[in-house]
Amino acid sequence: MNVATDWALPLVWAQQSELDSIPWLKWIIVLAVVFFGIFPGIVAYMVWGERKVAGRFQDRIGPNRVGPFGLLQPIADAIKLITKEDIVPRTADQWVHLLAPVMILVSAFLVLPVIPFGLGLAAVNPPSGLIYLIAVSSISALGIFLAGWSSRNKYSLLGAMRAVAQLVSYEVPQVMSVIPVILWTGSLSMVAIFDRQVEYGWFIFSPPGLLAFILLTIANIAEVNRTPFDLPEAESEIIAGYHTEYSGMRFGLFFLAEYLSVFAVSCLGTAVFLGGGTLPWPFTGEPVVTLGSGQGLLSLILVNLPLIGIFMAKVGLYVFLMFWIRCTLPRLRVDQLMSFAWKVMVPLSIINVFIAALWYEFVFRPGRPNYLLGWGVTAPLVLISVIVVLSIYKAQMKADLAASPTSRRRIATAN
Amino acid sequence: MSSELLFEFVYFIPEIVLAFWGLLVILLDVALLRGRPSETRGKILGMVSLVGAILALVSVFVPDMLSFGSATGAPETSIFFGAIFQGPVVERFSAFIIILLMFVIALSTTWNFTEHWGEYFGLLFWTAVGMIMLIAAEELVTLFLTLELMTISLYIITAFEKDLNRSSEGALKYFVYGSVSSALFLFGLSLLYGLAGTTRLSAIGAVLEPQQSVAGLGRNIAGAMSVLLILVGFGFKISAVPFHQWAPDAYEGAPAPVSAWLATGSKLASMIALTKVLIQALGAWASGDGNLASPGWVGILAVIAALTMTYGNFAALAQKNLKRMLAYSSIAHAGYMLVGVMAVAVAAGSRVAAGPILFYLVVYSVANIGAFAVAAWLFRDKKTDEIEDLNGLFAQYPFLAVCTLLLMLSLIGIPGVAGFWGKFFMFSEALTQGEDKHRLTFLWLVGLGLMNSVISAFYYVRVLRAMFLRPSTGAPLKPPTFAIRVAVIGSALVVIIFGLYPTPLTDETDRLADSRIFDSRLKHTGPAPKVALNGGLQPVASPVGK
Amino acid sequence: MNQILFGVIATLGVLAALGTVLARNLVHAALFLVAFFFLVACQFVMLEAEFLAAVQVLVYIGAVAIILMFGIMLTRNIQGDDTTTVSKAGFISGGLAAAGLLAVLVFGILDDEGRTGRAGWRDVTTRPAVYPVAARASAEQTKAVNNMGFVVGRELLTRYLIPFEVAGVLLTAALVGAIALAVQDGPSTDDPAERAKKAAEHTAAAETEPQLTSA
Amino acid sequence: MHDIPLTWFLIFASACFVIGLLGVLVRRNAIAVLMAIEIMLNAANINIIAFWRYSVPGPEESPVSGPMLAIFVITIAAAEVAVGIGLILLCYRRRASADVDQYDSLSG
Amino acid sequence: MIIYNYVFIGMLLLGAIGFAMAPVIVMGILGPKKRSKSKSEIYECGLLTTGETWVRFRIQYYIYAIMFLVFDIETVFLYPWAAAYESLGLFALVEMVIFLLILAVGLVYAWAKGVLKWV
Repeated sequence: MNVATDWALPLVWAQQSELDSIPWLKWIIVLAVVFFGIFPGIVAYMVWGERKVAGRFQDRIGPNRVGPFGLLQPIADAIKLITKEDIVPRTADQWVHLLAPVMILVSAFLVLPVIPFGLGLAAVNPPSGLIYLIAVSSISALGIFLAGWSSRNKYSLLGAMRAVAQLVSYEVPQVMSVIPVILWTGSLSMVAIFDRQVEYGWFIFSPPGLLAFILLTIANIAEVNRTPFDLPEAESEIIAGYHTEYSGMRFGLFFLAEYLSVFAVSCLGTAVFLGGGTLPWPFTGEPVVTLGSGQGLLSLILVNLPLIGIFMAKVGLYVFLMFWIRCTLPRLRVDQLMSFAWKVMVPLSIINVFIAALWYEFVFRPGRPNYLLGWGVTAPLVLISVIVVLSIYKAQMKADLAASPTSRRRIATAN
Repeated sequence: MSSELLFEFVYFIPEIVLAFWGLLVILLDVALLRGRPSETRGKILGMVSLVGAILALVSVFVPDMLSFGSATGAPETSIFFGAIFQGPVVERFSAFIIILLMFVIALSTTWNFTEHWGEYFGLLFWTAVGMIMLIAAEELVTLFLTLELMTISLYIITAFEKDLNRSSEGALKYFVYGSVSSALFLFGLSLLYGLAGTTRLSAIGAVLEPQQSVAGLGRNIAGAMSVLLILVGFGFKISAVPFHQWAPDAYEGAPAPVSAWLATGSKLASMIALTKVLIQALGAWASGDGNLASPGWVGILAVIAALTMTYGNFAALAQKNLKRMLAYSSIAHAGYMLVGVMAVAVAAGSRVAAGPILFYLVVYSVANIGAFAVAAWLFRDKKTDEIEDLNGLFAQYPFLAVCTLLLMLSLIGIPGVAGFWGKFFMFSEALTQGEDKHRLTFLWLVGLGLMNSVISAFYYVRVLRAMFLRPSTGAPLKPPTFAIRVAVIGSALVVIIFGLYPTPLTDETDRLADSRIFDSRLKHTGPAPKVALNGGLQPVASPVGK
Repeated sequence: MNQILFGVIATLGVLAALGTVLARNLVHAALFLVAFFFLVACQFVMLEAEFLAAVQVLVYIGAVAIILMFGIMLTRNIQGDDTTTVSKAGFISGGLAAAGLLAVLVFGILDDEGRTGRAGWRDVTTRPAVYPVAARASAEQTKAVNNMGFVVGRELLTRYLIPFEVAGVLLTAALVGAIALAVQDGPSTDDPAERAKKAAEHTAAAETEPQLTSA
Repeated sequence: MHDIPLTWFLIFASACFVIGLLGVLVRRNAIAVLMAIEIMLNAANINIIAFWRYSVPGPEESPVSGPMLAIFVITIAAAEVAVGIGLILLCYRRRASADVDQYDSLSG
Repeated sequence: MIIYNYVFIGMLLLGAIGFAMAPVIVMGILGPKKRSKSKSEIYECGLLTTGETWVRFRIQYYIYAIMFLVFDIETVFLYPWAAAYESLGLFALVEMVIFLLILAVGLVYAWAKGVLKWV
């Protein structure tokens, strides 16, 4: 039962209706309220959440001065940043210096309209939604480079180059780990992925799906430059990486963009692997659908309230996972970071695509899906490939370590 | 669907073998031969690639062994949904290209001009794949893609002699010209795609066919622009005059085996592709009504051919560097061949008009392989490729000097050597084909061609004079490797045999030329799939209710 | 509404292209180029080829722009020195040639009358409608426009199989070639003595290497 | 609300093509020439997709012949940029400038 | 119509640019403006910058960018194959394996050549 499309919110421009005039007013309201109201609010309070969680991990309280439990802290930060002086180095390239943070923030914003928060609650449902999402999130790499270049500071340029090299290396596994999902749904549109998970249960409940989810999560963490992959902007490394020359609200934009992309990336993770808005067992939706059978806004909200709640809970868990990792894992060295991407993540995601094709034959092929055989075949395959790739990587690292003393001398004489 | 597709893969085996042998060589170089110095790596990988080329050569004739190849009279088909053409032309010429590839591989092992041998041989294999499929391409998509595979790999191997500045600068100049002309070529293709609505060459020919009656390119500016841009793209590949600036620098900059490959393989494949596209797809616009108001593209081609011939020869007169002189001579030969292409264009009558071009291509490539083998030998010992360094070659290696003499004579076109027959057949074809309104232009062109052959004698003779009359200056040349010896003597033999008795090769090339891709007239009668004419641009008559 | 949108995107696109060609600072030129790529992607969306718009953004802005930027950085061209300026005389002659070509192209486009069975370019003002989907679900064209990812996948591995494999070989050739060109020519053996000899021989060869002759 | 006529797209593509050609003729820096070539390739892409969208493919034709050609053109353009920048870096390493005219060791 | 999906995205794009620029403009108005030469110098841990902004770059950056470009295009080919998987038979799977093998050779080559190491 294709639940989502029956409840086409007027907002979702499914192709059925040949709309001539665009309801500008309704769109502007939605934009103002949802995209520039609710999402920044969520992001602001994610910042607060992170500082509270980090505090708890390090056995301290975290922000509690401003308002009850420090709830007004994000607002205080925002006001502080806005009232700071806008210092831009004289030799910096004025326009590009401003363009860079805007570009990164916009690329994070553009990801959100495609994600199906609930039944038909994806603001926009283009037929090739997933590749649109990947394309838009790849623009941020260019924004980071421009930030580093435009401030004409040697160290920020070097930090930007390293950040872009890392982003670029981890974007390949991110892009490839989503392919099993497309394989199983047979279409690129996000709402179709949601429908498929409504029928067949979450995609994470399969060996290739689990491996793909892990790869996606690692790549997501690297994509938003968070520990253990946050070397380019690590405080102890190169001053403050590519946003050395940014102060006041320009730096605020970077901060906002980073957390918005954390939110966007975790929405992607939940929508694609954790069946955004549905409960683990295949969701028949009969009880809820009959409750709000009308077409109006009220019935829509009634139907979608539980779904949005579930979706936000999953996103919350995903983001908490990232906070948790930030507080526990140490920062990776540059060469470990890069070689891990190319020598472990990329081969694994390529192998995973074929295991997913195998899983498709067992489960999704229109005949009688037998999960038992599916698990029986793909689970060992996944384990074997992970073990093999990691052992090759370990052997490679050991060989490099053994050769390193001489190579240290060779590097010294080289340049 | 897949069983019949598997059946078609048998025609595709040479390309598969070449592509995977390229991968094998690259992995071999990086994996097994890691620590060894580059000389030994070059030799070993040279042997391995030679084995691969022989394997590919054998696999060209596999369809014949399984008795459904073209030799056994199987009809010409276009396989893989019309992407690739399979017929005697493709089979014989892919075999010829693989033979040329074997010569180039053998020449590459003469001296150690690069560190990265695995990549060099791998890219060499992939250029061969590009060339073979360029001859076989039946569709704009496959045509443009294989053209680009060939040229991009050629840009890279031209820059492989990293010790010398000229190699990377020649490659950069070749790259800049190449990508500009491929962008122009693509725009021409997009206009053609717009005019015809289909990407398949035969279908394009069928769509443009009814327009034959209307004056060629007269009223049709968009068609004229697309033909002009396509001619720019191909003009660059065969280094015709207005687009030749890259050729001398790329030939001189590249290591000798690579410039041999550029002069023979790349020009051969591009010339056949040019003929195929112009005749099969744009045949309808060839001649128009012959008067100025509605010229076909034959007029444009005539101007380009004349310019190319004369400029190629005059510029070569002043050359001191052997490879640069051979570059200008290859430009001049491109001019002669364009005359042959024009003969085919206007040859509404016989379908065999393309035979002389194929004959000329074979003879020209063989002669060039020998000439560049001498250049490789020269560079190996004296690290320069000036013509004076050939002084006194006759004194030390009389037999090889005589062989190079024969090659030079063939390039001039002296009677008694194969080059003469090449020009003779092509020019006689030009004079006999086409209606009388073309007679005047062809007369002019053949006259110009003969005059140019005479001029070309002067700069080829300078090489002979250096070899035979001049006393040897500087260190004498060390004995050549077996590969250079085989290349020079082999090509001299071929040139002499077909010089004295050309009929076997002419019959073979005429048999090859009698195929669907070289005949503009065949479309509406032949098996070409009929394009549903109601397809294509929707006439405005049916206003969609909006 | 469509036509206004097209007008805006087209003018911005032409301006971005001009900016790429005329900007003195190379990084600014690269930025205009990125803007041009994005506006071409918007044109693809106006042509309802949105899978292609996403591919265009992903490949061009995601990867090609970054390689161009690294190229600019690695050739020390941060502020754009005199090599990037445009000589006055060259500009006028180039400009005239370009304007002439544009005039011929535009005249050719506007004046093209169709061949039998195919409407001329100037007559085609409406595109074959593919909506509402339900009415024309079966038409190949409708499926191609509405779910292009699916149809491209099916065509890619049946009709366009050969170009697909050739594209694979082309990508590997570009990768292997670019790495071979970029890697410093260190000796394959590891001992520094060989390296020193190689370096000395390298510089010695540089003087005596044959410069290309003139004429 | 009527469609955009085909000729508008063609004129836009031709304008970008000509600007790209102007860039190639006028700029001296190798990377700037590379950017101009990218503009020309994109202009051709727009042309192809415009023709594809405004024509109904015949029964024999594939419904996505336009986008397929466009995707292959994008891969070729990307491979060309990768090799081009590689060559420019190689030339730069040897001769410390990316200016096309300065590479005169191959003059004539 | 597909275009309307993207009109909404276009509006969101403009809105996001406005949302990003607004605070910076407000900061320009509200914030104190005490210009001083030292403040607008480039920050290098307090030292004055020497030489122009160019650092001896390694070729690594360029090699990572190419690797990304090639594997990016590989995924562009993988997406439509995955989308059309059920209507393509076993034959398509074999072709895709060949395609990935060819590109995996590129990765193995780069790995064995040692260019992926961050020296």
